[in-house]
Amino acid sequence: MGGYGDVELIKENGERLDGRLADELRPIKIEVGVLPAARGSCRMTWGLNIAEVAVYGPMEAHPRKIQRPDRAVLDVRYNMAPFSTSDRIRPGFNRRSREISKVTAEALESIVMVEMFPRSKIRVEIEILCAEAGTRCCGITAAAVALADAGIPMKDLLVSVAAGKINDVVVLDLDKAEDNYGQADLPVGIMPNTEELAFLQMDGDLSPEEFNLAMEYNMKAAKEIHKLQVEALKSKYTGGLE
Amino acid sequence: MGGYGDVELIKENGERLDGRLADELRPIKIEVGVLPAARGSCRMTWGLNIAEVAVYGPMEAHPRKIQRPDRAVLDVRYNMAPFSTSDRIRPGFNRRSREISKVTAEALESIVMVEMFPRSKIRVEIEILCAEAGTRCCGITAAAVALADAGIPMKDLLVSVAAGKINDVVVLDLDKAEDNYGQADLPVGIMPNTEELAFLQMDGDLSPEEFNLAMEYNMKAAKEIHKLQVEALKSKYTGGLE
Amino acid sequence: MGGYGDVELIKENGERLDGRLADELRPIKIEVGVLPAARGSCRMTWGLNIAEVAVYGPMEAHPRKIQRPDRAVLDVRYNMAPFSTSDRIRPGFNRRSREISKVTAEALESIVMVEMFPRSKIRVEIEILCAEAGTRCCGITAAAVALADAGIPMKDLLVSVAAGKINDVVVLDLDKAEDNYGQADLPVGIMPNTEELAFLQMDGDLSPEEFNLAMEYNMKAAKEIHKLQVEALKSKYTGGLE
Amino acid sequence: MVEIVPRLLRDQLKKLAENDSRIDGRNRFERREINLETNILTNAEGSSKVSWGGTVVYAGVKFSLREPYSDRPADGSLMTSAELRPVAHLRYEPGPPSPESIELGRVVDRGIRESGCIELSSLCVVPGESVWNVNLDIHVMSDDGNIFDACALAGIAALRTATVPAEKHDVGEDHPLPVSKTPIMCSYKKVGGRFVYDPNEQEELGGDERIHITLGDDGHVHSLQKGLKGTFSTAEFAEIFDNASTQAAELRNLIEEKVN
Amino acid sequence: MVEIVPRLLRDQLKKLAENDSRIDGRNRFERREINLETNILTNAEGSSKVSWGGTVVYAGVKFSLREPYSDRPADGSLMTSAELRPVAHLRYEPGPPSPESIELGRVVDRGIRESGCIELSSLCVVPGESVWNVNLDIHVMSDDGNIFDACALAGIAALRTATVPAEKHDVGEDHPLPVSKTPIMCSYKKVGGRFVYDPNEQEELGGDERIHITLGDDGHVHSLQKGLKGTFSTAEFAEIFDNASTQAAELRNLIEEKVN
Amino acid sequence: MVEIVPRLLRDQLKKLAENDSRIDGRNRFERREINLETNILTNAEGSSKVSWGGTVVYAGVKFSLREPYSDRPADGSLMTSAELRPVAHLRYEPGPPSPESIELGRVVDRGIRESGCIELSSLCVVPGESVWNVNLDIHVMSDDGNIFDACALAGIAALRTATVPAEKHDVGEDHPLPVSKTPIMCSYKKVGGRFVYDPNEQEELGGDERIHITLGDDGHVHSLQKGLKGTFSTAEFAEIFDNASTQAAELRNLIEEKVN
Repeated sequence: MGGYGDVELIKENGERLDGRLADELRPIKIEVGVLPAARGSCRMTWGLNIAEVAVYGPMEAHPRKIQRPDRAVLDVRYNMAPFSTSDRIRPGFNRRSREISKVTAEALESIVMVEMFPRSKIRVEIEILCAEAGTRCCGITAAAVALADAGIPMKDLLVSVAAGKINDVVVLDLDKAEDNYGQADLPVGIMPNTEELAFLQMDGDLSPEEFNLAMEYNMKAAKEIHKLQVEALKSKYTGGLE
Repeated sequence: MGGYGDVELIKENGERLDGRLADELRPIKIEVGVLPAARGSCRMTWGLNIAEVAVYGPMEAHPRKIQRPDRAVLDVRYNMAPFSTSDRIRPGFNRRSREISKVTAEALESIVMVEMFPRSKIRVEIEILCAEAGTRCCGITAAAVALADAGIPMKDLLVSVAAGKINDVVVLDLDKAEDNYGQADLPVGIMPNTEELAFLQMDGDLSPEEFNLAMEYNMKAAKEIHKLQVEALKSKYTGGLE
Repeated sequence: MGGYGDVELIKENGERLDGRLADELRPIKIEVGVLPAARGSCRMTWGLNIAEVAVYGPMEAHPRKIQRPDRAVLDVRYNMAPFSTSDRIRPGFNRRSREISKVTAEALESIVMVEMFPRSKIRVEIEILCAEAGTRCCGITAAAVALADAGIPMKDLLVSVAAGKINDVVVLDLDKAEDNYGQADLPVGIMPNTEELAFLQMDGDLSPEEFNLAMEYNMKAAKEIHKLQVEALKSKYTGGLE
Repeated sequence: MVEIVPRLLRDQLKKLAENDSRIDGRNRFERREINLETNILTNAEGSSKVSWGGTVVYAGVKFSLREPYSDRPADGSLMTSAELRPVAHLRYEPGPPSPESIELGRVVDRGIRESGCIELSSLCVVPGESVWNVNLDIHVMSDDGNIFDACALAGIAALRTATVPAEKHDVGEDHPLPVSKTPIMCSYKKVGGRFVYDPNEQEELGGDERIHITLGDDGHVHSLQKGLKGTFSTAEFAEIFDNASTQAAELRNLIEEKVN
Repeated sequence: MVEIVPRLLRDQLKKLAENDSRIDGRNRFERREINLETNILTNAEGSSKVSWGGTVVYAGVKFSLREPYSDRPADGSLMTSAELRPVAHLRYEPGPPSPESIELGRVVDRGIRESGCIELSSLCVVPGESVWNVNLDIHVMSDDGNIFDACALAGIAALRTATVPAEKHDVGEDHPLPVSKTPIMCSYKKVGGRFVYDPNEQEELGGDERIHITLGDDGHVHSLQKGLKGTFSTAEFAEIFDNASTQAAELRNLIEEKVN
Repeated sequence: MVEIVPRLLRDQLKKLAENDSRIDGRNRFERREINLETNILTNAEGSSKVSWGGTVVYAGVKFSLREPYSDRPADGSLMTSAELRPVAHLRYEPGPPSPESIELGRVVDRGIRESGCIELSSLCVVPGESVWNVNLDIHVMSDDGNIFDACALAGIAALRTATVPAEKHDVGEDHPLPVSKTPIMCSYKKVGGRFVYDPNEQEELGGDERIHITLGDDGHVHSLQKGLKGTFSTAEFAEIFDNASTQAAELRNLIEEKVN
C-alpha cells in the first residue's frame, strides 16, 4: 500500500470521493462467450476495470513434466495490456503478474474438479485491458465464469473481492485513488455456497477488529457478485428463450 | 526506407553515383565448397557484400515438436557478424534477423523437395561478413547454391534480387547510399526456369506502374545471376577436367 | 590480473602485508555435513573466504540429452551470493561463474568414479558466501570433501590452491590486495596421492623459472590442505568415539 | 506441438475451389462482417476494437516525451507492436515471440510506417529537446483468421482517434494526433490452388502461401510480404493486387464513417 | 520433474492428525529448534544465519547511494530478495525463477516492507540528491521445511544488525541502520485436514494449502498470503490468526536477545 | 544431442599412438597448413581470415569512443569475443552460449589481454573525457579442430592490421593501432594417452583433456587453461610447455611476414 495517510478520501458526510458508502461496490457488468476462438470466455467490467478471459482445454499437458497423474493442472496467465495503465507498461510478464498468476491458478484449482482430467491441462488466459485497482479480483471472478462457460465441472463458482482501509475506515472495493493512498487491502476468493476461502492476500496495516469487519464486507459483496455471475451464464444459455 | 528524397543519387548524365545504369547489377562473384566442416557451402560477394552459407543435414529434426510427418523443415538462420556494418552491431539475433530467417526459410522450402525427407531437418546458416545493402538477397541466392552443393534435391535454383526507387526513378540493385536515401525497395525470389516467385517483400512507395517496371528489372537480373550460380556449381564439380 | 606493479605488497623484512612468508597459506578450516537437506556437504573458511557446498545424487540425468551412456555427468554450479563481495553483485550466473563451473566440473569428473553411474547426474552446488580472493580454489577443495561426505566413490581427493607473483616475487595463496595488484595467479587442482593435476589455469606474466617455483609452492601446500580435508571427514564419522 | 497437415481439410478446400466456392460459403473476394468501435479504453489516449468475423483485436495508443536523436532533432517516433499471444488461440504458446509473431508485428508496423501517415516532424515539442514517442500496441484477443488485416485496421483506427496528452505533460493543450493518411492492408491466401481474400481460420490451416498488400490513399503500394511455403506467378499477383484496390477503398470508408 | 503425489505419506499424515499427533512428534503449534547468529559475513554490512530445524538460511545487507525519485526526494529504498536456489534442495532446478520462488520473494518482501520497520525518510543523505538503497538478500542454503518463516526471521535480524557504511562513501560517520519495528512471519500448513505451525519438509510434501501471516509489534497484521490448492473456513483462519500472536511474541524475544 | 563416446575411434587413436603416429599421418608436434589473410573486410577497421587445416576463422576490429571510468581516466578498453556458433559445425546448436563457447571466448580473451599487447593508455583521446573502446570479434565459420589457436591467431593478426578511425570521429588523423606484443596460443590434446599439438576434429572427438598455453614474445607464459576431463603429470606438462616455445616462434614469424 502507498500507506500515505495524509490524503482525504472520505468526505464530511461519510461518503467516499465517488459517492459510494463504505460497504458499496463499484458498478459491475459480466458478459459470457465474447471471444469466439476460445472454448469459454468472459468479459467483466468492474468500475473502470476491463478484464477478458479465455479458457482452452482440457488438453494433454505438455511438456510432460508438468503432468500430474491424478489430476489436471491449471495453466493460468494474468497479463496487463501495455495500454491498460496510466503510464504504458512494457509487454510481457513481470514478477507481480507471475505471482498473481500463481495464486489465481491455486484458487481456481481449489474449485475445478481437477481429478476428472488426469494428465491434462486447462489454460486460463486473463487479459486486463483497463486497470483501475482491483484487477486481480476482477480477473479471478471472470475466470470462474469463463471456466463455467467452457463446461469445465466445478464444485462451486468463485467470487473474488477486496475490502481495505482508507483514512482509518474499513471500506469495500477500493478504487484507484483509494488504492494509491490507502492503508490496507484484503482481497479474498470466496466460494459463494460454502463461504469457504480459496484465495487470500493482504498487505498494509489492520488491527484484528478491522480485519474482521473487512472480511464481513467481503462476504456480503461476494453474494451480490455471485448473482451477476449466475445471471450472465443463464442469459447466454437461455438467451433464445426470453 | 529512409524516404528522405532530398539527396541526389542520380547524376545529370543519368548515371548513378557509382556509374551504373538504372538496370545494372553490382559485380557478383560466387564460390562453392568454401567451408570444409559443412556438407555444402557457398561464398558470394555482391558489390561490397560478403555472405557465406553453410548447409548441414538432412538430419533427424529435434526437438521432436518441430518434426513434420510429411516433409523436412528448413532451419534457417540469417546472422550479421558484429564487424559487418559501419557501426558494430551486438552479436545475436534480433527481430530483423529473425524475420529475414523466416521468409528465407519459407522461400527455400518452396524449392527444396522437402517431401523426400519426412521428420528431418536441413540447417542453413547464412553469415553476413560485410553488409552494404541487399544482404537478404545475397544470402538467399548463396543459400540456394549451398543447398545444391550439399546435394539436396531441388525443383529449381532460386535467385533473389531487389529493384527499388531513388530520386523518383526505378533502379536495380540498390547500394548502401541508395538504400539509405531511397524511396522504395522490392526484393524478390525468382525460380529462374518457371519465373515463379518464392519470395516477395517491399516497403516504401511505388505506383502500380513503378511496381511493374521494378519487377521487370528483377526478372531480367535473375537470369544473369542464375548463370553465375550454375557456373560456380559446375566449376567445382568439373574443376579437375578443365 | 590487475597487473599494476606499483603497489608495495612485500615489506622490507620480506613479510607480506598480513605477515605471511612467501610460501605460507592463510588460515583454513573445514567442516563436513553442514547442510541437512543435502546428501553431502562441506563448509570451508580460507582466510576470509567462506564457501559452502551441497552434493545431490547420483540421480537420473535429465533432460535426457545430457545423459552419457557410459558414465555420470557432474552438474556443477559455482555461485557468488550477492552480499559476498565488497560491492553487491547481481544474483545469477555470469560468464565468469559459468567458466569456473565448467572447469570445476571437469576437474571433479577426473577424480569421481563416474563410470559406476551411467546415465546419471551428480549435482554439486558451490556457494561463495564471502569472497576475498581464491574462491575457485576454495570451492573445488570443499566440493571434493562434500562429494566424499555424500559417499560418492573417488580415485583420490582433490586439493586446489594457487600461487602467484607480487612485486616480482613468487608467493603462495594471494589474498585480496595481492590479487588486485599482483602480476600473476596460477591456480591448480592436485590429486594429493599421485601428484597429478586435474585442474590448471593461469593468467598474468610468469617466466619459466617463476612458473616452476609457483608449482613447487602449490604442491607443498596441497599436502597440507589434504590433511585438513581428511581430518574433517574423519571427525564427522568418528565424532562419537573421541 | 506437431502440426499434422490436415490432409482431409486440404482435399475439401481443393474440391470447393474447383467449384469456385469457399468453406463458409463466401465468394473468392468476399469479406466477412466487420465491427469497428473506437475510444473505448479509459487509460489509452486512443483506442479501437475490431471484430472481424470471429477475430477480435484491440489497439491502444500511449504517448511519452523523450529527447530527440541528435541526427533528427525535430522528429518524434512511432513504435507499433503486435504479437501472437496465448489468449488468442489454442495453438499459441507462451514464451519468447515466435517467428510468426515477429513477422506479424513487423509487417503491420511497416504498413503503417511506410505509408507516412504520421509525419514524425509533427511530433516535435521543442526542437532538440523534447519530442513525442507514440506507442501503438495491438492486442489480439481471438484469432479466427486474417489477424494481419484486423491488426492493421485496429491500428490505424486507434491512431486516427488519438489525443496528444499535452496538458498532462505540461507542454500545451491537448489536441488530436495529426494523421494524414489511412493505409489499409489486404491479405490473400492460396487455398485449394487459388488466392482468396480474407481467409478464415480453416482456410489458414489448410492453405498455402499468404500475400499481404498495404495500399495508401492514392493507390500506391507501401508494403508487401509473402509468407509461408509456396510459389506464385506474376499473373496471380496482378489479379490480387488489382482486387486490393477495391477492398482498400471500402475499408477506408468504414474508418471514415466511424472516426469522424 | 513429475511430482508424484505421495499417497502413502498423505494417508500417514491423516492418521497422525486423527490422533492429534505429527510425524516428528511435535504438537500442532510446536516450533522446531532455532539457532540465530548475526554479523557473521565480512563483506556484508549486516548479516545473519538462521538454522531452523534442518533449514539453513543466510541474509546479508548491502548499501549503495543513489539519486532519489523526483516525487519522493527525501526517501531511500529497501529491496528485499529471496529465491529458491538449487543448492537448497534436490527438487530445485537452476533456471529462471519459478513461480514458487517469486512467491517466496514477494511474500517475504511484503511482510518486511508493509510493517514499516524501515522509515524510508531515514535513508535520506541529501534531499533531492542522494539517498541510501538498502539491499537485503536472503540466501536459502538448505530447505527442510518452512523456509518462509526462516527467511523472514533472517531478514529482519540482518537489518537489525546492519551498519550504514557512511564513511566508506564519504557522507558522514558509520551508524546503525534505524529499524523501528520487528515484523514476524508465522506460517501454517493444512496437514491431514488441520492446520499446523512450522511444517517440516514431509508435511509440506504431503499437505495442502499454506497460510502466511506477518504480525507487527502491536499485533496488527501487515501481510497475508494463502498458497497452494485448498480451501479453508473463516473459523479455521481465526484459530491460526490467534495462535500467530503467541508465536510472534516468542520469536520477537529471540531476536531481541541476540541483537542487543 | 547425446554424444555417444566413440569407442572405436578411441581404440584406433590409442593404437596409432602406440606406433607414435596420428590419424592424419602427422607427427606428434606437427602443425597443419595455415593460410592467413589480412584487411579483407570493408566495414571492419582491421580484419583477418585464418584457414588452419579445414578450420576457418574471421576476425574483425571495430572502434568506438566512450567516456573513461573515473578510476582509470586515461585508459581505453579492449573487448575480445569469440563464440561457438551453429554455422561452424553440425553439433553446435543455436541458443544462449554454451559453457564450451564461454570458455573459448574467455581463454582467447585472456591470452590477448594478459600479454599486454595493447597498452590501454595508448587508447586515450582526451584524459577524463574520451577514450577508444576496441571491439575484437572473432567469428568461427568452420570447425575442423583446434579453433582456440585459430581464433587467437586471427585475433592478434586483426589487431596488428587495425587502423584507428580518428578522422571519422573527428579526433585527429587515422593511424595504426599500436600493438606492442604478439601473444601466440598453442593447444595440446591428450590423444591415445599422449599429448599432441594442433588436434584435428577426430582427435578432439576421441581424445581427453586439452591444455592451452599462451606465450609472449619473451617466452613468458601469459595464460594457461586445462579443459575437459582428464589428469596429467607435471612431466607431461613440462614437455608440451617446452614444445610451445618452438611453435610460438614459428607462428609469430608467419604473422610478421603477413602484417608488415
